[in-house]
Amino acid sequence: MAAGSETNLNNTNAASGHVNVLFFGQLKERLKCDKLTVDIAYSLSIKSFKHMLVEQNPHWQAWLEERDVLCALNQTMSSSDELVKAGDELAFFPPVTGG
Amino acid sequence: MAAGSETNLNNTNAASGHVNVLFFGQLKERLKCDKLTVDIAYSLSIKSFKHMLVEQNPHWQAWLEERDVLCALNQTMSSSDELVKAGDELAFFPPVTGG
Amino acid sequence: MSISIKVQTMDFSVGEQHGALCSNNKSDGAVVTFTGLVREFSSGDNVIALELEHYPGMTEQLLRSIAEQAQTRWQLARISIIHRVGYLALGEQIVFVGVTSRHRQAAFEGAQFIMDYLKNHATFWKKEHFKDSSNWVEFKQSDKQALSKWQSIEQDAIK
Amino acid sequence: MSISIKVQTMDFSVGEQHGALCSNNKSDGAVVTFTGLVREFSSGDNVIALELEHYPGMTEQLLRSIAEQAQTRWQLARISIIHRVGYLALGEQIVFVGVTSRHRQAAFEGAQFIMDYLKNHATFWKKEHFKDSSNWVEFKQSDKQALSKWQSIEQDAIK
Repeated sequence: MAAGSETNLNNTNAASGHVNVLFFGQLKERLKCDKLTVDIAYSLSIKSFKHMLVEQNPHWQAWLEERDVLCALNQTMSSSDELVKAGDELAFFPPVTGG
Repeated sequence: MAAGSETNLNNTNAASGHVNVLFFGQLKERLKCDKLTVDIAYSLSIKSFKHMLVEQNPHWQAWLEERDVLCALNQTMSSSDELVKAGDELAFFPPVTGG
Repeated sequence: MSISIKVQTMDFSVGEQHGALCSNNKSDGAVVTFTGLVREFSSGDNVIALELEHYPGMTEQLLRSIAEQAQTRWQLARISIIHRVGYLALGEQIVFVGVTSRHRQAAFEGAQFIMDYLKNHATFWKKEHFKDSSNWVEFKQSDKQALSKWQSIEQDAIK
Repeated sequence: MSISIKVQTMDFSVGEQHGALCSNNKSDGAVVTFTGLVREFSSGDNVIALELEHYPGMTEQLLRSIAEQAQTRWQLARISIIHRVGYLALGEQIVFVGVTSRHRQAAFEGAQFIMDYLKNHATFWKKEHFKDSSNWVEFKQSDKQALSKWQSIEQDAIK
């Protein structure tokens, strides 16, 4: 994992490449991380992607997998079954509280 | 009937005296009258009062008795059964259209 | 709790009214305003102006009573109602209702309730002026229907 | 039909926003605004400030989509949404929603719909600062319930 690069929303369709991961709100604070870049060799579900993040950062589990974390793939709300591909932007955050 | 005097909302309880009558909106325009003072010798219902006005001004009948005219006695919406006494303020007007 | 009622020929500034509703008000999180304007089309023809008259004394009492009813039903700390009378050109402001509350739903419902009751009960009469004619506006049944929402809620509350 | 969406740190003037909604607008008779303010009491303690963050890019898209949904359901000629982010002191303005319509019911419902959807879907997160502590605001079930009103109307329309 490297420091986050500029966001790239274009899906390049390359089998391997990087995914920009963003965290917001309380989640960002708990993980002590606002963004990171993850290299992937193949597409995988958001659920598997999360699991991969937790394997690399075991102390994230309590926040990423066990709490009510929402997810947006390329700035669209997404379920954990959807596929993450190289070039995607993936964001995790708690329920929204604006207004 | 004389030109209207200053409004007096105090009911003097005198058996005889004058009633201030007001007209608003389209009714005022149709009757060509915005206010007048009517002397009464005894209390009478709004319905009878209206009838008395029509007897004195027969051309008012189409507007006062046959249309959807509302009535306020001493600035409170009133039904035609209520009693008009000397010193009262009595207003007739069409349904309201503000806002 | 404060209520401000004004019937006037003068125009008003929504910015100023809004400022007054918010100033020194740390407990309310929600402000809702309604402004009614003279609009071009009514029943077909092009309106060029409105003329508004009212029943001085009775109108102010009625508006205050409507505001008090709204404060009884919702937690509305501040209510401001301004209604203009006289000759109003196309595009001019006619009426302002502004309310503050802790919560947005109360503020929205309170403001709408006040407008619905004002339309049905406040002693104003409106005449529309067209290019070559004018006529008194007729009472709208849709305004009467708008009240039924608040009355059925009332009945639900009694059950 | 116009939609203006702004997410900004700067404060805004409700008077100016209202003026823009009304200017050169002869067909709309109704303007409804909602303003959300930082209020003192939340869950007991005295709030001294809020801190708001958002998801740049996604937030603006979501707000536009909410405004477009509102325009599909009601005849809302103009919609303006402003949401501030950053550090906001007690009493400051957080959010503004202003809509115009020919009729008041559409304006009231449209503005309320936008606020209800904004509260549930727009990607903002709020932290409350107290004298000696701070904490992230929890999502409110009452905001989720506020949506059900619009969804049941939708189902009624489909029947």
